[in-house]
Amino acid sequence: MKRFTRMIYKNPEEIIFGNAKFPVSERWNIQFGAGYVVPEVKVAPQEGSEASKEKMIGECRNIAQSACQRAVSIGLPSFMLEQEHVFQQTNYPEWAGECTQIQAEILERYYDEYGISVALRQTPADIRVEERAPGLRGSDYDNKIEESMEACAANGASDLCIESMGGKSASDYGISRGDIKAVLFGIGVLGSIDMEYVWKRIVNICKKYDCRPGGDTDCAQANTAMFMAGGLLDKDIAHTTAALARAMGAARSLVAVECGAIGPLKDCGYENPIVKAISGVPIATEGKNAVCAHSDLMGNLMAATADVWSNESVYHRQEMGGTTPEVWLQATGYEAALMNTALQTGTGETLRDIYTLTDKYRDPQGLILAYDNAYRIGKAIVNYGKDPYLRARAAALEAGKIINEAVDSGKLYLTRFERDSLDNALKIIEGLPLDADQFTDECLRTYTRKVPEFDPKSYEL
Amino acid sequence: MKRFTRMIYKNPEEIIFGNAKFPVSERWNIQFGAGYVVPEVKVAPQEGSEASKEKMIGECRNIAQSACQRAVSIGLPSFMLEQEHVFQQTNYPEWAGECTQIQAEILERYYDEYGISVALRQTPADIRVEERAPGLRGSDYDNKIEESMEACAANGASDLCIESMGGKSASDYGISRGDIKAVLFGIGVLGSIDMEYVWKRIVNICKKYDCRPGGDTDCAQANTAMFMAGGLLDKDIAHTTAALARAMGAARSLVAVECGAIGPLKDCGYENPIVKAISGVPIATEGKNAVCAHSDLMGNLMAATADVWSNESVYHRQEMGGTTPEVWLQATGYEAALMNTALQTGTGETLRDIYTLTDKYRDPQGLILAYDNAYRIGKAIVNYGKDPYLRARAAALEAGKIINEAVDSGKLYLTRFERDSLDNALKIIEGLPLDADQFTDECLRTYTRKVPEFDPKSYEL
Amino acid sequence: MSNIEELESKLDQNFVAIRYNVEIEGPAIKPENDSDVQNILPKEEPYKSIALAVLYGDMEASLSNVNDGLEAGLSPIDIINNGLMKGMDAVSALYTKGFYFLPDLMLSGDSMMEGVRVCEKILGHKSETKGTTVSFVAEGDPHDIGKNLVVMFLRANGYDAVDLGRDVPTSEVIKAVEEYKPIFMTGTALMTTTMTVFPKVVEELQKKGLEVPAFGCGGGSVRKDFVESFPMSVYGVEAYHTPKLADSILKDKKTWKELRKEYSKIVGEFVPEYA
Amino acid sequence: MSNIEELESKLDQNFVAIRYNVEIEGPAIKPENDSDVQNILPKEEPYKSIALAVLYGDMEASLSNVNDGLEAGLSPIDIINNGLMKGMDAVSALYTKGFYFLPDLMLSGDSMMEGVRVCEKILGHKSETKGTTVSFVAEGDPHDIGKNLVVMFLRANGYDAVDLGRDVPTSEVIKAVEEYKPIFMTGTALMTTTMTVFPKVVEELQKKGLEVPAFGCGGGSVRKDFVESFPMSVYGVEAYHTPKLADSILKDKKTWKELRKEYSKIVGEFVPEYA
Ligand code: B12
Ligand code: B12
Ligand code: SF4
Ligand code: SF4
Ligand SMILES: [Zn+2]
Ligand SMILES: [Zn+2]
Ligand SMILES: [Zn+2]
Repeated sequence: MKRFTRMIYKNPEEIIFGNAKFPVSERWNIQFGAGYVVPEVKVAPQEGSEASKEKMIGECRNIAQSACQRAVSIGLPSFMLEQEHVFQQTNYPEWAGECTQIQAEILERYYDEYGISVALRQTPADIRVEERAPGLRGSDYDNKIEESMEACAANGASDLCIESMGGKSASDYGISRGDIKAVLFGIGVLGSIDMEYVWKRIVNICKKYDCRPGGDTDCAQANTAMFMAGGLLDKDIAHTTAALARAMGAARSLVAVECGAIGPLKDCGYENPIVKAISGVPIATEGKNAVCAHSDLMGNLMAATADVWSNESVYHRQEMGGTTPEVWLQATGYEAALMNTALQTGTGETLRDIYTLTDKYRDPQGLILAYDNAYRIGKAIVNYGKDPYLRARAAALEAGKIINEAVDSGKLYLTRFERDSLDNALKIIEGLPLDADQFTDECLRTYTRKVPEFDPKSYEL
Repeated sequence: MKRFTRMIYKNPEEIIFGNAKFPVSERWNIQFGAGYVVPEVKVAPQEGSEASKEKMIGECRNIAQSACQRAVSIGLPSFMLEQEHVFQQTNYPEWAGECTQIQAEILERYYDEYGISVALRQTPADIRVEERAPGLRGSDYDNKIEESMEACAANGASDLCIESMGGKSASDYGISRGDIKAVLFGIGVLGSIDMEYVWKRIVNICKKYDCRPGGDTDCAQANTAMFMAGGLLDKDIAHTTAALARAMGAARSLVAVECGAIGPLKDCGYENPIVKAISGVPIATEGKNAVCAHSDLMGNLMAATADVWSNESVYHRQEMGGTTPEVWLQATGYEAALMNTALQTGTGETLRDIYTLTDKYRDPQGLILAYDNAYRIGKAIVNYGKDPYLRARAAALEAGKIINEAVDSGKLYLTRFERDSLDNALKIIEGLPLDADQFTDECLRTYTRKVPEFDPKSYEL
Repeated sequence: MSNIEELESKLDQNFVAIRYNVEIEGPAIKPENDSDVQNILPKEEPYKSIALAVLYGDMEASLSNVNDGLEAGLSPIDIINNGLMKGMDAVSALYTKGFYFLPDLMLSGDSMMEGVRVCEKILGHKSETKGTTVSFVAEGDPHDIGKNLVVMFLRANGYDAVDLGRDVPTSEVIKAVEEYKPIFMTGTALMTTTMTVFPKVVEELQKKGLEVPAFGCGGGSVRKDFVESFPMSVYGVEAYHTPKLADSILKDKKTWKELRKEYSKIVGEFVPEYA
Repeated sequence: MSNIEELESKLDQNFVAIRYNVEIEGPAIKPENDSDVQNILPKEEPYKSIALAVLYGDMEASLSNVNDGLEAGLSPIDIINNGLMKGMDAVSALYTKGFYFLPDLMLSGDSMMEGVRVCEKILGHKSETKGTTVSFVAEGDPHDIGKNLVVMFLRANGYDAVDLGRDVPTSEVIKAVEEYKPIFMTGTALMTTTMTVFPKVVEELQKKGLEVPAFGCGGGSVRKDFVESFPMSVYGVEAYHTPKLADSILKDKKTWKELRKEYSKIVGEFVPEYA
């Protein structure tokens, strides 16, 4: 397997929304990273729709139809529809196939009638349960994921994604206790191992169809940290800890690309700017148009590097302004239009920079994802590119350095909790072994005992 | 009464978000148009909250509290809370007073604790019913509006607005039939007459308190046209007709300023860019963060000239990302932050221009509100500044000219329906008398017969 | 050249916004050449001219045609049914197809109604309609355009639509039901805090033992889930759906429960809220 | 200097974002100097040291303190109640005030639990708890952090919290209720399509004639209106509310209906969802 040991981007200034070094084409005449930004929309199926296959199909049809209708009604040149599967859609691969099929049909109809460029992303659910033997590999649930992926690819999905959960057991433990070693083990080692397993399989499935392998997200780990960290005044996880987890997450999410994923990477991977800087693949991101679903502290900054600009799964229901697929596609569609105007008029770099500066010093998490800093973290990763553990470790150290520099130059102020957590974490990380096997052995000893859900067999350890 | 006969702005390039020639200060250390953009949020009271005063007060408290909480949690330097009254809040002035009081208390608490700059806008409802004698003046409903206004001002509102409805009877008739003469009569003549009545009173009330007279909106007329015009594929009202109504609306909404309103003008006045160009007062606008409530075709363009950036009243309920006051304040807050970053870094003009170009040719309605074109319409208005009818007429003619120029230069394409409606309207308008009394007489003859709801006595005609 | 003009000159709009309305526009055709319209329009004169005047929304022509017909001894009933109404049917067909627009409809409706009024004067009584309906805007609510459209569509489709206006006290609504015994009632509310009037209306009706076959509830802020939380009601989406709902009550004896279930089918199109 | 650096140099951040968390931070104080903590902490040794070790989340110190105490002949029960639990009470107080954070709480919780385990070994049986609770994540749902927090808070507050895990079949939930007869049950679901498990659980319980005093339902996508659409349930907002709800069931015999009505009062703070 290829590992990234050099940056595809030669300097950070080259990184900008709507442009990727390796653009991706999908059916229905759409390109990603090819000079324009594509808006994305996704909507969670309503409660009750899981009760039968027919209901779920109706729900998916309805979502697709509403989105298409609004797209042409406001003049969007292109858009992507994503459907994130709920449990039943993945556990019953037949549902996956038929739900995909109906959405593909509707998109194609609008493509034919209006010439609008469209794409259909399907994201089967990672329903595996590590703590229930045989765990992540070879369980019934694991097999269902594979079948569902294939059903989607065969029935019209233009690309496939997943939010895989490998390493969650250890990272959950670590995140909630501020135990940075467990976090690094969960993300850098376990997460990276599981990604290989998951992604080689997806890439193989996609090869058989007119369907692209999209990407993964460190949702299960870095997003968990971000969500628990919450707003400025929340008192759960230190935002500096969450920032380090995010940096590690980039080293892990890169594995999908190394296995053959070509992007656009999955929207909620807030680590995507780093992965783009390293690998040159187009990325989906989300931020200020995901307020429907969550509150982040970098709503504008995440647009700076987006090739696909997304909302976040929202309740499927009526708003005064229409149904939610309509409302939220309009939101992302209008933001993408702004970015495209900037690209067209040669002011893209300026817009990128003000997007970035709006959030660069709002919070340490945004700081490290600002494209210039993301680039630095990317470089730290490729320096140790061949070793998933060491590169995740290097990413965290570089992130810490970036935060400390900002503090020293008086641009960012930390609370005591953030300050202490960071100092403490960096001290621990610096003291860790430089050999992956040694680190893994240590962690196996500690965390098989401390974390009941953790099962080394799931990672062939 | 002063009438605008000259432009306060000397050229369109000077008009930009966050800056007005005549900034406004309100209590709780907030300024409008003074070099930064203030985000606004508003949320409609839930169904059932109208059942008792206590429920409505609880509802208002809850909305204020949630908004404040999110504001500090994401680091907003300032924000404005608006409450648009429902029927009961205005019909029972005691409700108006107590609802205002509780919101003022909460805002003040956050102002004291965090130093966040805040403002509280109250917008009593125009509950008058023209077709029910004595109509717009001196009815019970009319008196209640006055009492409610005073109750708000006395209990902590930092400014007052209204969406007044004068002329709606005639304009509704005209809009739905494409009868541009009725539209001009309803907006330019009747609307302007009623505005004087309404606004002199509000300005007098505000003088007594630490409360500013904000502004009005041509919601009842130009927005009605815009909403009925709908999306690109809707088949109700021609978008060219709606564009002409909007231009006329500027001539009408200007009356509030002439009576002493100082801004920020009310958010849903899409005609505000024109009024700002003429008068130099700060304005609130709404666009892409109003998708919750409606779909317009100029979501970015409206930000180009905003001093306050608003959402639109949305259901008060839970989203995955929080309650709607939280979610939508975050949306407008993040957009305002982007604008403020641009202003700070000297890239404001660029952002303004890409906001504008994103929607300038999406639809004729956006076209005429692009700040350069808005300026042209402003000039047409002040040329006939002393005559409300003639200036509304001139505004419509200038808007028509702007649309035709864009078509001629190949930048905007019209459908047949839009083309025919525009040609037809311009022909009629050009043929109208140049004397306001003569026009009014003609219209009185025609529309007292055709429009049963129209009552000349409501306008002292 | 100012800066925005410079930027504008670089812009390829196809990457920003596409005016699909212009893109998909077919060739212009004369309304009377549309095949559906040809099937609807009467072949014989003077009915044809009467219908055409309605089709063109030409009030003057409509009136003079009707007067000519009456002078020529045609029965007012025939003029209404074979001329004016046919013209209106053709208008509806064109509106449904997207060739005609609301102002066309309104002007044609006005022309038809004027013609009917002349005929009724001769008849000496109101002409037979399909049935009586009652429409109102909820108490405390000033937004009446949706209701006005509803009323217009009902009248254009041959219903005697009683319009109670806006900000209508619930008691007046009840009185109107007692008086007119409508085959369909419509309520419009555009606010969360006024749509609560709908269940109160139903409750009052039930208290008095009154009933309407169905009570269509619509308007900007009204949600289907809310409307379906009380009986007798059907959530209404587009004003032009109203006559279709009324027709299905009249012809197919549909109950409010059936209207809820078959809404999309009855109005003949995809309705997101009902999918 | 690159462009973004140039722009950055011009930026006055106070117009863009204010870090209120930094702005409002008071002076640092040692946890044991906080007045509430002083009221809670035992005055006499070795209880004071035992409690302090928990307060500092220092597992090693906690264990050795407990062992010292046991060797000195103190009763395991006293060590738990007068030492370990007091330390945890102090931790909760600091968390509520915002001086302590989740990791502090988790580490203190771990330290306390380890100490309790040692004492229980000596006792030969489980120590007395306030009562038994049952927690689960809905079938088909993998999101378990909220549930983990709920369980942690319950244990830290002296409850014997049974943790059924995630993706738990409804039948197993029912079995656990039969087996443990919990004084409070909590369910967590983070998806629209898994929160539908909650009413099914209630239905199954009712079928079997089982009951829990209250069933707290929470999680990212769960809405209050949904939870209140079926009986026995209370919408739960923050994990740290859980022990307060359990306490009020235990001490004040509150029913699920009362919990719904008095939620804000019981948890002692403004809760937007309940306002
Ligand atoms: C224009 C407008 C006004 C105008 C109305 C002019 C007029 N002639 O009616 C004016 C200025 C008067 C106005 C005032 C106010 N408004 Co207003 N207004 C609007 C707006 C922007 C458009 C309404 C409209 O005319 N739409 C076009 C018509 C055709 O649509 P419609 O009536 O919904 O009808 C369609 C369907 O619903 C359907 N339909 C309707 N009834 C039925 C029935 C049946 C059986 C069927 C089948 C179909 C059907 O048919 C039509 C489509 O074909 C709406 C936004 C919105 N989303 O609707 C806000 C809106 C209704 N207003 C709102 C508010 C808050 C107000 C004010 C209270 C603000 C204030 N404090 O000043 C005041 C009202 C004061 C008062 N008296 O109480 C809010 C309501 C929020 C809430 N609480 O729920 C809205 C929703 C705006 C928003 N935030 O999104 N408003
Ligand atoms: C992190 C995360 C994940 C991680 C979870 C890791 C983990 N360790 O649990 C992973 C990657 C696994 C994941 C996967 C998916 N996720 Co996810 N995920 C999230 C996210 C971003 C945060 C969840 C979280 O941990 N929050 C922090 C914890 C602490 O919060 P919490 O559990 O809600 O608990 C709090 C309160 O609710 C309360 N509480 C909870 N229970 C109780 C009980 C009582 C009694 C009380 C008092 C309080 C209480 O206490 C806590 C606060 O103190 C949410 C977003 C969100 N808004 O929640 C989406 C979210 C839940 N996920 C979503 C989706 C769609 C998915 C996937 C289905 C996507 C896909 N197709 O791949 C998959 C699931 C696959 C499957 N098996 O079905 C959607 C659900 C949409 C829907 N249908 O409703 C959400 C809502 C995102 C969104 N769109 O907004 N996800
Ligand atoms: S965080 Fe949101 S976008 Fe990302 S995977 Fe989870 S649900 Fe999907
Ligand atoms: S359009 Fe919206 S913002 Fe404007 S007045 Fe009407 S309700 Fe308020
Ligand atoms: Zn995610
Ligand atoms: Zn996402
Ligand atoms: Zn508005």
